[in-house]
Amino acid sequence: MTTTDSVALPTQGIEAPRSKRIDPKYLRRSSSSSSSFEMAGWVFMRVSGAALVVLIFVHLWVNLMVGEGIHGVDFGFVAGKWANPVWQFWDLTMLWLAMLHGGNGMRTIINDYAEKDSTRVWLKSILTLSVVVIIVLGTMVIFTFEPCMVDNTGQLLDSAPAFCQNV
Amino acid sequence: MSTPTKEAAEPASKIDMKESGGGGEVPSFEITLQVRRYDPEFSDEARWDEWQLTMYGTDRVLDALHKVKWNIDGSLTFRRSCAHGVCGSDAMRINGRNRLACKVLLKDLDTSKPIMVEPIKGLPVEKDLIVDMEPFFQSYREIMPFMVNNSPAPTAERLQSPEDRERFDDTTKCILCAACTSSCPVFWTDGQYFGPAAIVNAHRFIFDSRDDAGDMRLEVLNDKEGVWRCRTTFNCTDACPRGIEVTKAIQEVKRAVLTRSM
Amino acid sequence: MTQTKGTLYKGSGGMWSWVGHRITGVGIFFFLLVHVLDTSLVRVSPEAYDAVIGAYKNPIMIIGEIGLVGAIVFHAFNGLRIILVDFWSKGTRYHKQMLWAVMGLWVIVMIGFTARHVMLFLDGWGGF
Amino acid sequence: MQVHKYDVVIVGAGGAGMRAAIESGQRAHTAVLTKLYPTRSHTGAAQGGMCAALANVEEDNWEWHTFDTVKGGDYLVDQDAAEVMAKEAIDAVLDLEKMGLPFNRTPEGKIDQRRFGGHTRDHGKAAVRRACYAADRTGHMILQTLYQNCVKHNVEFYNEYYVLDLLTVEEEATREDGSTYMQKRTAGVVSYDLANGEIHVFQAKSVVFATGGLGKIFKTTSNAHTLTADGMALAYRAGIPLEDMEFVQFHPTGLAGLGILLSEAARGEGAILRNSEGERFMERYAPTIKDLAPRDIVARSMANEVREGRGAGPNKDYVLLDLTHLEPAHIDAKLPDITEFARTYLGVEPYTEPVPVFPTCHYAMGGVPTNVKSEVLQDNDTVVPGLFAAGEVACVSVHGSNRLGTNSLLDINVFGKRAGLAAAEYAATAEFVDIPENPTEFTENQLNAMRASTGGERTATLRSELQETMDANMQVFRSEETIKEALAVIADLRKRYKNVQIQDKGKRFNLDLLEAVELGFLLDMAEVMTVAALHRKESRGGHYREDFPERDDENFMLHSMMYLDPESSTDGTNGIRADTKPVVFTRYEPMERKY
Repeated sequence: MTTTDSVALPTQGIEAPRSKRIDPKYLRRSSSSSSSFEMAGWVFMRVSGAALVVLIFVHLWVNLMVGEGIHGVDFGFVAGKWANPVWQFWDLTMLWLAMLHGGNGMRTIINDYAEKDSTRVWLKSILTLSVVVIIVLGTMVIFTFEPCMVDNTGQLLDSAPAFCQNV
Repeated sequence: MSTPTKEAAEPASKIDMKESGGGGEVPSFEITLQVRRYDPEFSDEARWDEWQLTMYGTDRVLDALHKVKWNIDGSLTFRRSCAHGVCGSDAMRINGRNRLACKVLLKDLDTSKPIMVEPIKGLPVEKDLIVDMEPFFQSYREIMPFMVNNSPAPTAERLQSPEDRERFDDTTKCILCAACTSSCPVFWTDGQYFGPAAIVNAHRFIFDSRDDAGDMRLEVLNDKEGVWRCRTTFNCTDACPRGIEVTKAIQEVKRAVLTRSM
Repeated sequence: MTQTKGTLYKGSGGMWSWVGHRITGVGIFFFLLVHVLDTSLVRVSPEAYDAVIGAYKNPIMIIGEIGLVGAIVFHAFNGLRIILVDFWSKGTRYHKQMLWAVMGLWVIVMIGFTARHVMLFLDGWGGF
Repeated sequence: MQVHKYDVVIVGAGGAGMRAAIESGQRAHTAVLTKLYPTRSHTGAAQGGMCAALANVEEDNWEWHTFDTVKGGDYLVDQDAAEVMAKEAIDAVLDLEKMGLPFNRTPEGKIDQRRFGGHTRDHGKAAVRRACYAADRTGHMILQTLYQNCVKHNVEFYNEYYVLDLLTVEEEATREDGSTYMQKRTAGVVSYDLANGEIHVFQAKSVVFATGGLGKIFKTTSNAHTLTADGMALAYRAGIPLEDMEFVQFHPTGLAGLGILLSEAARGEGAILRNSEGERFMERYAPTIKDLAPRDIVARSMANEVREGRGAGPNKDYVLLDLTHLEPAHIDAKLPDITEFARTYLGVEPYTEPVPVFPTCHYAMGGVPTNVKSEVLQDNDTVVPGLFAAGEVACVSVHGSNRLGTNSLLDINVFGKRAGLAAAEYAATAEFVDIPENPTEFTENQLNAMRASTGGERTATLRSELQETMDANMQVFRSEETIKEALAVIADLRKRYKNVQIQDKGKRFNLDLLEAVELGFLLDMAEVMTVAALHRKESRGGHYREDFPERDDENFMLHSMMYLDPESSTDGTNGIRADTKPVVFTRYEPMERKY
């Protein structure tokens, strides 16, 4: 070959196309969250999960396996349980842990499968709202529950559990 | 002195050979090979192509693919290089599982049914069995896959005890074939997760006693898309052609992140 | 590219246990929402609560309850297995055996629960 | 056509290419062009180790290493180069260790070393522990470590860019003695982007060839499918001679029938070769170091056992590698990968059964001639400014007529580093050479002709005919008759090659097209190799002529140099001019090679 005039060249080449060209789908959305939120969530799932196994198994045992089982569950049964602060605390813990555990589980599922940012935001908003509503509602129910309801004359309602007679 | 376990006694110069079994006529058999084809230059649709082939006892899936490419349809496209499981070019999905085509013997598969070959999942398919590996290598690059040692280098080697060397031996086997990452259900979803291979390569340095940048890698992997997205499905461990206990490595990194932040 | 006709990934037990964990988790979560709402009826009136709880006591719901408990028991045991995989140094090596243990325990617990639950239900049913 | 401009362009991303890239990338604007992804290169398949006289476990020094290298190469080694390599081996290993390579360790924490074929203490007295290793995946660890350091230094990679032409210009230059000659200079390379079929021109002050070997000329080979002599053929077509092409190493222990490599480390750890009678036959051929004799000797001994009817197996066509007397735990610790190969591919359990093995084409000792600075030579001593080569594609010559085990991993590190440094240094002062007019014309014409061809010949058919004839006629035993037989087949194949027709007509990842191009490289190099083998009427190292079974120092203690020259013909083959180049001696006089 012979030497001739050089081809016009760009100043310093073109960027290496295949080491930098990445499908935008794969560009990391969060540059670096730097907080340990995901780790905290991960630990919480394990700790709350282990606690929930005990809480729920006992809950199921007491509600379904002893006495008359499912037939025994009525207003009086609930009232009887919540008259005892231990059960109040039990159910309260269960409510909070279960909702947070479930809510966080749903959040990871949304993170996994919702690819569009807008979908993610929507789904997570709905999720947060429902978790908050349920937790607040449940907590209020447990704390404000009045087992021995009376009518406006002060008589115990028929449905009031038996122990109310002794109060 | 590092004598291997024991200096083997000088072996006999002659021994009685058992009539070594095996060998003999290499049996041949028929297979049906189905490959998921895709070439956007000619069609936006993927399709399944099927071939009947006569193959032999020592043939691997890669040999069947070559037989098609070389004798029947030259447009069948796949990557391969070393053909014995050390270069990591030919990870693909064989009968639904990620495998290296050069390591799966045809006789070990159920040849009464078609053998189905597809590209690995979760990475953009470029043509037939070729996928775009860039996102995979990008994750690899982000975890700083190289040794960082800030202390002044000695004139001879840096010392490392055999135990410290053994600590990360498993993860040094990685050949970056992407079989693990593309077997991970979490990676399939949105392609954001760093994936097993990146974590394995981070592990290889985090647990190397000579390295000083473990903290920075743990920081990277404590990210939203880092180790906490691992759901321990063990697909990665099953898929690894090098037998790396991938999930175990990820778990060790998780524990390291935990310990570090306590 | 169209994703037509790719095959399903043939994951191992580990993958299917994860699928099961997700599905049962989602199911339990939605039940939980309903369950808290129905329990909240105790604040409305005993009659309202009893009326709704009554719905749990018919034969179809009994099957639903067995399903629910089945989901909870699987999610619970498999969750404990995951915790062992996460925190026990040999957990990853024995994950398959632990999955078998989960299945075994699940079967035992479910036989016991179903027997007792159905018996109690039939007892109570007879009383009506 | 896109044109890129770099100070240094490195072709090939195996061990030598990436070792060069690490040096050059820190000093000059560097691009690495590779037809694969960087960690797919065949360096990764090397198993046993990398020798350096660290003396970590036994007394050793680099001078003994030099001697072993010279003797192992049957005195065809350029001794100045061997000295450079053995001396710099120590730093090469320590460099890798500092880059992070996880070598196996001694109890004191130093790099552990083991025995390897042909490496001896004090000029052949006994085997010595000189090979630094990382289990039986030393090459894998070197390849990974080098890539890791390329990532660390942000080296620019052009993955799956296939270089199809070397651009050179010729200028009149004056020698010291006042005579003038035409000097070649490098302008750059032309490459083909596999992903979309586009042609890219890379203008560069320095070009480093690190494209590896040519194993696919043979049927039974330990080499990757991608080792198709690309760099050698490109250089040859650009008018650069090829040195010592007749010398190909056949590794003794390939899995029988498949060619997949079982490392020499197996014998280093105590495995022994036996024939069908259970006899340790290497005791007859190399009484001192037996199974750890250099590869050419062991391979020939094995082939001889089979030829004399003592082969094992139903067809008596292989011998057996016996590990059964070794502790399974020891095998697992030191040789995990190769035992897996035996199990996976042959269904043989090495703990209890001997493994069928037979020699497999492994390494090209010859290649593009370079000096110790890794500069490419256009004749016996004229440098091509700006062109460098390292690794298997190059011939320094440190391997002479037979390479010692572990010296290839050493070669890529020592001369890869030298090439990277020299390329960057040259680029710092040199000016760009104007690229020739229509730089892509040759490449585009070639590719378009192939795409348009309707000749009906299949690449794979021609390739396997080539490989069959090379296996049959050019393996460990050669004679004038077999060589001529091979030449005739090659000549016929070269004619038929013009009618190769490809089926894939697309632009994206057209590997069908690439295989056809590669076949052209293979045919060219097979012809050069065969002509060189015919020309060398003696037996030396990897080249064994049954019609000339003795080494002939009087007539052949010379490197062969093969030039592409349409005007010439050698031994009846047109277009090749055979020349020779003296061997460099420093201190070792040729002796009979006994082990």
